[in-house]
Amino acid sequence: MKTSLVKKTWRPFLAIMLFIGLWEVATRLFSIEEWLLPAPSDIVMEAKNVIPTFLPHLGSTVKLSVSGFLIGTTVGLGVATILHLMPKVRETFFPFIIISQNMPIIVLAPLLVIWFGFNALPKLIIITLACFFPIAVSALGGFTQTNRELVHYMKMMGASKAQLFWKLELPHAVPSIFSGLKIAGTYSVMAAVVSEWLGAQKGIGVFMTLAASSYRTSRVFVAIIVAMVISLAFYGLILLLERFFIRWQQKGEKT
Amino acid sequence: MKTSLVKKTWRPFLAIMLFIGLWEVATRLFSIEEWLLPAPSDIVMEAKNVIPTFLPHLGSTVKLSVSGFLIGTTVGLGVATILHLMPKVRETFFPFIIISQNMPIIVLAPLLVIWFGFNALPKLIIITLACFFPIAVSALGGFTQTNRELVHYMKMMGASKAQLFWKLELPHAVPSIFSGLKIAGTYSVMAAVVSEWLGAQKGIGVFMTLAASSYRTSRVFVAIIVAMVISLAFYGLILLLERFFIRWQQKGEKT
Amino acid sequence: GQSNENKGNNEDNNADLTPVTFALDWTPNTNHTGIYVAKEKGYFEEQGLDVEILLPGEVGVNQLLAAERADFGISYQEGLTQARSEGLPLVSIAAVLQHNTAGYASPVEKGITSPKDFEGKKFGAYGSDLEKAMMKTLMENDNADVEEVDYITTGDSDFFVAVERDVDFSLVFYGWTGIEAELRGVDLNMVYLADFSDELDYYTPIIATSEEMISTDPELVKAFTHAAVKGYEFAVEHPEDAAQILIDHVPDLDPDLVKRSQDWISPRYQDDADQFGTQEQERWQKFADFLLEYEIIDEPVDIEQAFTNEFLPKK
Amino acid sequence: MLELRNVSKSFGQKQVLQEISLHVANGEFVSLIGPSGSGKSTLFSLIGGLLAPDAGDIYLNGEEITNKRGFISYMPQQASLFPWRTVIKNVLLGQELQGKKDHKRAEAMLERAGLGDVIHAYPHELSGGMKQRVAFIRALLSPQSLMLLDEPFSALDEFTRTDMQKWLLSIWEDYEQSILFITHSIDEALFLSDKIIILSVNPAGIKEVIKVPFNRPRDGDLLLSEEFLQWKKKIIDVIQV
Amino acid sequence: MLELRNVSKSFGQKQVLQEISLHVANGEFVSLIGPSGSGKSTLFSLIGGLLAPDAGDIYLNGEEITNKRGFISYMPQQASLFPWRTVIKNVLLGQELQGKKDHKRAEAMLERAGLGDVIHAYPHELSGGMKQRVAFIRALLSPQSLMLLDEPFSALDEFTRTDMQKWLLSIWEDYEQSILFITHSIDEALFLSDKIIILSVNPAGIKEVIKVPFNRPRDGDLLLSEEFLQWKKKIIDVIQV
Ligand SMILES: Nc1ncnc2c1ncn2[C@@H]1O[C@H](COP(=O)(O)OP(=O)(O)OP(=O)(O)O)[C@@H](O)[C@H]1O
Ligand SMILES: Nc1ncnc2c1ncn2[C@@H]1O[C@H](COP(=O)(O)OP(=O)(O)OP(=O)(O)O)[C@@H](O)[C@H]1O
Ligand SMILES: [Mg+2]
Ligand SMILES: [Mg+2]
Repeated sequence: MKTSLVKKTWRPFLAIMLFIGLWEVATRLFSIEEWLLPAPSDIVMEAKNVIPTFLPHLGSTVKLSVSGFLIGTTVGLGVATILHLMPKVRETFFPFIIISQNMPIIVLAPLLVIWFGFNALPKLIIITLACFFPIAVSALGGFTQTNRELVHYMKMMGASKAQLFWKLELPHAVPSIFSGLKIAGTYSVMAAVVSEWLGAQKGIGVFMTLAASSYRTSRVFVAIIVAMVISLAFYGLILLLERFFIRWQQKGEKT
Repeated sequence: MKTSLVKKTWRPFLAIMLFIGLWEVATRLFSIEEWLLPAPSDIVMEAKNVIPTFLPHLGSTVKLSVSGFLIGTTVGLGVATILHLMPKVRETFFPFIIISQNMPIIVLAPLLVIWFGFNALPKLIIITLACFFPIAVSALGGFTQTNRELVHYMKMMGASKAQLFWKLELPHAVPSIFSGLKIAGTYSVMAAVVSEWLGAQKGIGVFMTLAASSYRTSRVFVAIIVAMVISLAFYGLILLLERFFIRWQQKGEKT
Repeated sequence: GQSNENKGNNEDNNADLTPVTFALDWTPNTNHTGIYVAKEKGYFEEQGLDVEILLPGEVGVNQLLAAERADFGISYQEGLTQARSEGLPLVSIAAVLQHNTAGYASPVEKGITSPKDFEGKKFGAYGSDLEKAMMKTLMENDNADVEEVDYITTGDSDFFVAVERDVDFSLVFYGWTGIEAELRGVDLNMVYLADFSDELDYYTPIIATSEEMISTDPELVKAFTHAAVKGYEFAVEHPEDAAQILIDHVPDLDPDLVKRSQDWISPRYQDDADQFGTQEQERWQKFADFLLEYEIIDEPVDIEQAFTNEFLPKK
Repeated sequence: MLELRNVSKSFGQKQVLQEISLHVANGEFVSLIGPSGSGKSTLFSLIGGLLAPDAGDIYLNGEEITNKRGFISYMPQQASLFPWRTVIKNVLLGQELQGKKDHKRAEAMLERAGLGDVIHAYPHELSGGMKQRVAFIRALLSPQSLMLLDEPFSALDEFTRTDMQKWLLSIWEDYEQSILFITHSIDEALFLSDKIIILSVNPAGIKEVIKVPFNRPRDGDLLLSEEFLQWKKKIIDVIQV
Repeated sequence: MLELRNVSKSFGQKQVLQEISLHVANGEFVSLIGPSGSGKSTLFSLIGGLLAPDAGDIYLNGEEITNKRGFISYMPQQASLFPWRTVIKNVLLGQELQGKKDHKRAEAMLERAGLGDVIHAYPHELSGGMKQRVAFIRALLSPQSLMLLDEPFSALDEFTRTDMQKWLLSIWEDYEQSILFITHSIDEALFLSDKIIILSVNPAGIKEVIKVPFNRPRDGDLLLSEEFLQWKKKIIDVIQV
């Protein structure tokens, strides 16, 4: 287990190290100003200073993105299920779902804050909006592409719509759903950061704007890199879950 | 053809009409101020006044989002193909792809502007970044879930990696790829609007921020609604393409 | 403003205080120092207020005030005038800076020292009509042709990025961006709006509230204004202590920038006025006329209702 | 128990079934024989309620079940196992749909069909014949009283096949189910059925219905008897007309 | 032409093939018979280069092809048609992989196999037997000189089957390909092959190799001859040992 983890991760690790190295050299070579693009070493230095004040921001954003992602997943799967099982509802409401992806934050923000106040709710709504869509689309795609022979069998056996869904269409869509989860998971952190611009006391987004407005670029980068790391961690977690859920695909597949 | 189009669209059309009706009634009933949430009738009035000045903005954004979407699709499919055919490259570079989705615009913007100036390129980069990811993830998902019996046949017949890809994996992934295209297509308009905040002479994004900064909410809504309509049109187009490409799935499927 | 209702405060020491929310216009900066001082020094508490400071981010402060999601906030005359013309019931109750500190900044090597020099140069624009109107006025006053200026819309890019690439000059507030340039050792030429046109010497920033607030609880408005003014007056007299208070409250800001900015800005709060916060009707009127003339607002604004000095402490 | 009255079905222009009428009595074992592509599987889809006939009605125990589902147990021509379920879980699927699972019996049956080793394997680890046996057991385990089997033994070698045939007979005799059975093997049809229905082609109609006179229980020797060969010749003659 | 030397293969703990050695000469027609699940399809995967043997080597025309692909034409046990391709396009796939398409010949062959009507149909519109015939023609059209056929006729009724067998023989005689043929029907093996290889089970080894003495060309009468029945009995005996 341990060795296989090392085996799986040394490549990307090396690549990232190389990338950071190149970046460091480039900033020094072309003497790029720190306020424009800080060198990795500057960022590390800054990170050291800033960690104690940064931690609460971090915690707040992680909480926000995890809850948003979970809500988004639930909503996305729920929406996909409803739209799949009720074709008329799908026809009728699909345009609204697309519309929901085209609400710019500058419009949504005042409305949400005015309706729901300065608390977590408007932020969760924004993250949910960002997360649910890829999941819903991928899940719907998976549901409709179910193997027709298996559908034939189920229908011949008199499976009810619910049985068809739970026993065949849903498990069949699992790989597609994971495609959607990966996309949504990746977005959730960024969506949380953006949602914090709606007015928050804490969070990576707040930290980032404060740093940006006082022109502390290294600090901005500390925030970004942390956001990236969280995002990668999310992605990794979803990958692990995927392995677990569709392990039947891997088994005996070592030709 | 014509009647079937009417048949397919009357439901969402009715729903949207109803929604607009409700909105109108609600704004009047609760006498919501126009600067907060304008009634549909206000928006229509404003639209009439503003159309001549608005058209060039519209054209610019459509051009931007279409080009960005096309580039994003190409990049997304290219990336997915490379990552699929070269597992080591995938392992090594996947983290960078996730990272690319976590670059907030406030950081990216100055860098892009410094490197590429105030022209179309940085905007295209931003739209591409937004579009390529869902396509790449969905396509990769589709490639790896190819029916194992068909893979078995192709390999037994000595199909080369390229043949396996072009004749089996790619066509098999078409439905998944369309899931990705739908997500990306929906995002492309919003991404174009956001990218215009990086400095543009024209565009819905420019129009929208200017309207917002002078508190002309009706005008902001005109812009949003236009963005939504474009987005829906995009989605519809992709849906038509999908019908065309996977028509073998529909044929004789009228049980 | 000793309203006695308890709005469920959980901290025991301020159980009888009236909760008040105050929205900033942007991230905290030296324009806001007085508010932080009043909070830190207990001036608000003296007036029976428990003030919470909100960072509304992308949510416009004027909308928040108009929708009564915040009680008071930092606004600016150009925004408030436009907002009023669109029907947002806002009132300015104090000017934070007596004179407009906005101006066209450019690195010295560009040689831009007066509006005349704008000709043939590239202006990093936000893209609004107001901006064009201001430049036009300024250049006409200096007998220059506004058509000769090259507009480059820079969107969200900050000043330093813009001048690094393609752009020669841009509109900034000296008290923050200019000070940052000093810290970086970038020498700037400034062409202040107020120096070249009376009508553009508008008040920015200001402290604003809603008409609703004023009519339902004028005492509260008065209490708030008094405490805030006291806070700014402290900042005028003790720039260093005031800066430290801001830094303590918002440790994520750059302390050097805050300190130098505070030094620069403290004498400018009150400036030539007889008291902190006073606003002159003439200046409001001139600017409103200017906006109307350039069709930036469609409806004339009743200046009488847009601002008031009524809540300032009487000296 | 099952009755089809003048059932017809076309796909687009192509008529596949023309005025098919047939009857399966309670506890009867009926085989369907007909050329490849004649419409046997289509007939099953009609009985199962998956397709609606263009004309004609279908009755089960006197009730009309045209285009209604859930009355039959079914083994499809393609094994159609769920790739994410192990063998045992696949086999229990038919029961799951009706609500009561009988794990013990399923295991015993798998054992009996020579699949004891692969109870927890996934379908892609099975050979073609093993998959078919799994699908067969899945159908056997479903509780409905009418069973439609579409070529259950086509992928089996002759010995496994005879073995499975005998086993099927023994189960059928115990449980008194009715069976409608598609096969390509005349031997198989003769050995198993009470009645053989021979289909013509293009479009498929009923060419002849042959009552099989052999007594039950039947054993392997029957296959080698002179009488059996006579009947086989007769059927071949009917088909070749 | 094809030679296997001591080929063994296990899946995990389970040994499937043990020291299989066999030989197919140029232009020879060899059948493989063995119980369901014995390892016949696995053997094909080894020859096709899809699996690597745990031990042993495979040679084609003297060259080692162990774990190398692209030397054989293949018809899988499951039809494995591409659902998004029409029948004609599916049939041409084998040729596409080698670069030269022969549309005319493909159409003629489909016609000959009774699939003339469905040339432009999609696989899901075909019956089970029709799919199998399509897969069969796809293999026939591939240009390689060794053909591996995995139960090509199992889903066909007896008449279509005999018809296809005769057709296969005629094509094979014209083109001088070598054929390795998996079947469950002893009749079929005897009628078609030069040599029958009988596999034992658990793990599969070669039980016996039987040379079939009948002259070519063979016709339908052979099936009813006394000599044929004798050989059939002999093979049954071998298998049942
Ligand atoms: N969905 C469909 N669309 C169009 N034609 C179809 C469809 N399904 C079946 N057919 C046609 O109906 C005919 C009968 O098919 P069916 O599957 O019932 O044959 P069958 O008797 O089961 O043959 P086999 O023994 O080969 O399985 C065939 O000619 C087939 O092409
Ligand atoms: N991928 C795999 N993983 C594990 N076991 C496998 C795998 N593929 C095949 N087997 C096992 O190998 C044995 C032989 O399988 P194979 O498909 O070669 O049989 P076969 O002789 O073709 O049988 P049939 O006549 O039923 O098709 C079976 O017991 C099967 O369970
Ligand atoms: Mg069939
Ligand atoms: Mg096999």
